[in-house]
Amino acid sequence: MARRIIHLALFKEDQVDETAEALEALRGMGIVDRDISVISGTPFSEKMLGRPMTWTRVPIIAIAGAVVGFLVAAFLNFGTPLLYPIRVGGMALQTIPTSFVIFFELTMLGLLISTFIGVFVESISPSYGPAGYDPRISDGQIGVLFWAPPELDPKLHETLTGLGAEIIHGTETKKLWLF
Amino acid sequence: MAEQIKEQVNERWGMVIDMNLCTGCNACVTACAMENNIPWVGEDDAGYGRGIYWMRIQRYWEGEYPETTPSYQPVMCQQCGHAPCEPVCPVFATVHSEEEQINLQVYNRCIGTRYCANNCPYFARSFNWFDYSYQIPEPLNYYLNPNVTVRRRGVMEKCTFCVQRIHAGQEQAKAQGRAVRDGEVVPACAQACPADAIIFGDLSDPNSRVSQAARSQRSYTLLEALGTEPKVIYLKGEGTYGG
Amino acid sequence: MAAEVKPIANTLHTPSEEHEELREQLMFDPRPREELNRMVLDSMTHTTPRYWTAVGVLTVLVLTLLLGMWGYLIFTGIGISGERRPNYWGIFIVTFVFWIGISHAGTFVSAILRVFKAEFRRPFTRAAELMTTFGLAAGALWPLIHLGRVWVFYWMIPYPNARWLWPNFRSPLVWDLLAITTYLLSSTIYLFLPLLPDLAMARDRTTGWRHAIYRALALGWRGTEAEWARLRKAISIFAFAIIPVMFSVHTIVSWDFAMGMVGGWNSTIFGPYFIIGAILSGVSAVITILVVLRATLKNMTYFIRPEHIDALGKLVLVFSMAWAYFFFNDYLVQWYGGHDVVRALLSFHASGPDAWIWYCMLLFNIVIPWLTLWNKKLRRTPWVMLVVTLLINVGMYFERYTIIPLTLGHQRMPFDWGEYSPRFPEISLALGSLCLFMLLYLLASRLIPMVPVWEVREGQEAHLVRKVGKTVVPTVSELD
Amino acid sequence: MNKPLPWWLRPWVRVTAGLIFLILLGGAVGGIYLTQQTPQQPIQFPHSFHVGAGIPCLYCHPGAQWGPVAGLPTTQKCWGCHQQVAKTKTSPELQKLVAYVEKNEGIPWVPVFIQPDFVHFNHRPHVAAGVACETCHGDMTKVTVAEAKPRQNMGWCLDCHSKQPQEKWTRLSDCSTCHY
Repeated sequence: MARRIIHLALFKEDQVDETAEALEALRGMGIVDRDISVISGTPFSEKMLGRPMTWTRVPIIAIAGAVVGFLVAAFLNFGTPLLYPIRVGGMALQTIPTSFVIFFELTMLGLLISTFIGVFVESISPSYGPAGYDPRISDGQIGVLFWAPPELDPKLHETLTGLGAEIIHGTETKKLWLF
Repeated sequence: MAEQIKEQVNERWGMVIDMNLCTGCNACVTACAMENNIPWVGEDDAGYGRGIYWMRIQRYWEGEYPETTPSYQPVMCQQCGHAPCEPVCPVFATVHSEEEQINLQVYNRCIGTRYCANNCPYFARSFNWFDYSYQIPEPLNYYLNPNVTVRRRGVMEKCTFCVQRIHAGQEQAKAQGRAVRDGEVVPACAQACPADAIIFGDLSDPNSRVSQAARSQRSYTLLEALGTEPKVIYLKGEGTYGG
Repeated sequence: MAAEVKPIANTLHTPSEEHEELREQLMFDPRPREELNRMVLDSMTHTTPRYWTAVGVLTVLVLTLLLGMWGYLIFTGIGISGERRPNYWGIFIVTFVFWIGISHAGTFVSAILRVFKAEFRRPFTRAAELMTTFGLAAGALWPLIHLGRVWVFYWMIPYPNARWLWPNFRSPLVWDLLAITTYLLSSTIYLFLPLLPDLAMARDRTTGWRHAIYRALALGWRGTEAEWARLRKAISIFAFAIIPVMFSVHTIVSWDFAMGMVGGWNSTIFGPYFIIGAILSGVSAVITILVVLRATLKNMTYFIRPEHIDALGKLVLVFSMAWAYFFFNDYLVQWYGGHDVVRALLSFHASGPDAWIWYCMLLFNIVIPWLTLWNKKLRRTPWVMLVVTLLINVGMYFERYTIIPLTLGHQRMPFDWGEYSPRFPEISLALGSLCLFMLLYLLASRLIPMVPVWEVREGQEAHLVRKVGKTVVPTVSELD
Repeated sequence: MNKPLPWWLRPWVRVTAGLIFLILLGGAVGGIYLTQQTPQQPIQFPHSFHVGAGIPCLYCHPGAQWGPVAGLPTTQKCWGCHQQVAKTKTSPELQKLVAYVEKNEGIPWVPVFIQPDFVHFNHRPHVAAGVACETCHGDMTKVTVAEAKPRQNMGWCLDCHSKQPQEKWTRLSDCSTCHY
């Protein structure tokens, strides 16, 4: 595989339409969607920019966490009195109505914590799109990151600057997190 | 085997207090305090409403001054069969004993949420606001009963029906290979009562003295409508002394 | 029309008065993101001697009033409080319920308004969420403070142990523990998730220790589509799931009382009554905080406007009415039930020696909001709102005071009727927890971007002014 | 790069923090270790020899048969045998016993197996149920001075109680059996 160069095209905050056009143009030059990544300081949905939908495992992890929480609650409600049969005389150790409270709280706890774990794990796990960053993104600018073969360079330059973008070649991936 | 059968028998300890006989003399309260290592909280705290009593004589005045008549009623933990204090404890520090059919307070398990005391409709529970055991001067600590735990600060305590005496009676009977006799186990209050107004015994035995007394037409329990099924049964007085 | 009399020079920006208000609330004077970022960062790094004095004083107060007194309490015993038979619960639990109540509105304002897409929420969700987290931090101390033996509090936590004993899962206090843990964890995460893009923003613009902190916390946020999609998903899961958790928490707090056999507590309405009370006091506290932030934090006059306070003031009025309804419901049903104990208790509330607390509660929670909050002018005057909302919170504190010590002191055995008066240690601890809350908030205001910049920007970009017929109406294009 | 290191990265800060941590850790470990020591006894009593000589436990600790407390032997009980033993005159350890006898004093034995105040343990039912002494106290033929066995906690009690017949479990798991 020939070594491709990462380009970052920066658009101004209000140039959403231009960004969408630029993405169209890049696709027209034969760059597939997988090699393009859009970074922005404000959330633009994929639909607005005409990009394929991204997909996340967060809901699945969240539901798995809820199930785990439910099982823990079941263990606490009904398992512990069976495993540790201390007689507390007169009182029923396993009661269904009060168990609802524990079931609810622990299911929710499982759901919410695992949602966070999902976000955390997905955030720190490596992504395969083109990496690159510019601090101006958090100023609201829209960045289009893409890999392109060197021979497309002049054409790219012309099209993107024509749309009002500022192009940075070969952006280095700065270390943004601890490791 | 007789031994085997005895293991399965549940005693149901109960108490009958005859309000006709009670004179409100407070002997039971004193005896209880001595038997159960009940701390002396000091004048200021007692006046503030923090006196620790496992039982107390509730005194009400009837009529307008100067024509007032007092009425008395000794009240202690009613050892409810359906106790409101038990389910609310987060750590099982107050539980029902299946063996003696009384309510237990496990001092070393208590973490001091005081929820049980709020939920007790009889206000039978006392809280150790401070560490009173440290205030006992040196030779005086010999008055403490070794069979009863000296409570530390921050735990709830209440009448146990002198469970240490119940245990001692059972132990003795078992060592001699027989069942506990009626009247063998006597809590401190019943022992001290000069009028013999307090009768203690096994309610599951229909011939015991306490069962016979409990079948009296004068019998009632405190706050019966709450359905707490107390093990302390009062015999209504005729108005001479008690209420 | 008012616009017609105005000089021509102004007509450009004032088509009509009503429209102007709408613009204010939705912040239709957008500024470039770069400037917003700078304003927010400025507010975080800008500290005056007055700020440091406040931090210093509060630190000293927290160390003495709260931690020092708590240490004294642990070493001496609960006896230094004013609690006595039959009032086994006093200021400790009152303050606990108060803080848990305060912590509700952060989530309410943020999650419910997010679910309902109430656009005016955008600039102050962060401030409200912070209030939830710190309110809970101040509130979660109280169950520990009030324990007789706090050093064994872990016996309430379920874990396999050498004693073969598990906590009593039927005790409302264990539910409380689980519910508060759940709520504290989830509201902290709920504060953190929408903070990610703002942390990345702060990371890009700071150096030194701040940079190190923000870099670690921002989790390498770049703003890719995948990250935004993930965040959107997580926030929507949270906004929906945290609402039932929020309801459950205060319901369970109310069950600490309602599950009991105590006259006046054992009421099925207590759950919703507590929730409404919590939201009333919480939304009021949000207003209080917004007014203070607006006055003290740099650049906040742009983000927080009287119109926001106005909108929240309407909510307070609605919840004050709802609270009055539940209060009436609780008292009427119990009184009509005709149980001697409860009747005596209710008339004791209104005629006993502490009846002034009960009357103040009604005055602050019903009379004052109803008299003031219907008026738009008053709702938009920050200092009026500050006074009204502070009074509502005092009133809600009195409500909890009525429910706990005043009710406990007048139960079924007349021999054990008793009064309760707090002593200095309890009051000191309560004030100390207030100082802790303020200190945490003060410190956080310089560490955490107080305004969710990306959300504000998203809102501003999403609102396009469109003309329908003869009027100009703002529309929200659906971003999700 | 000549930028000064931030304060938390400077070596002396890290060394100091490490030292403080080590001191605290050492204090904690040492404190816990000290509480686990067997106490000093007035006489280095060799359990191993006596038990090996075939003396039953209940001979010196007879209380276990009929009551809660097993008891520690009195001076008279020791002297009853030892006045006839030749070694009493030679062994320096036994001279201490002679001294107690001459002064007519009790031997201040230090109890080793202690239950906390809130636990009411009774030897009699355990002995009556045929529980051997070494089940709880360990094999005394192997130790000289009695050593407390660690971790004799509530779970340890219940572990044995739960192995008893089912009909006894109600009583054996009742809180008031031990705590009142």
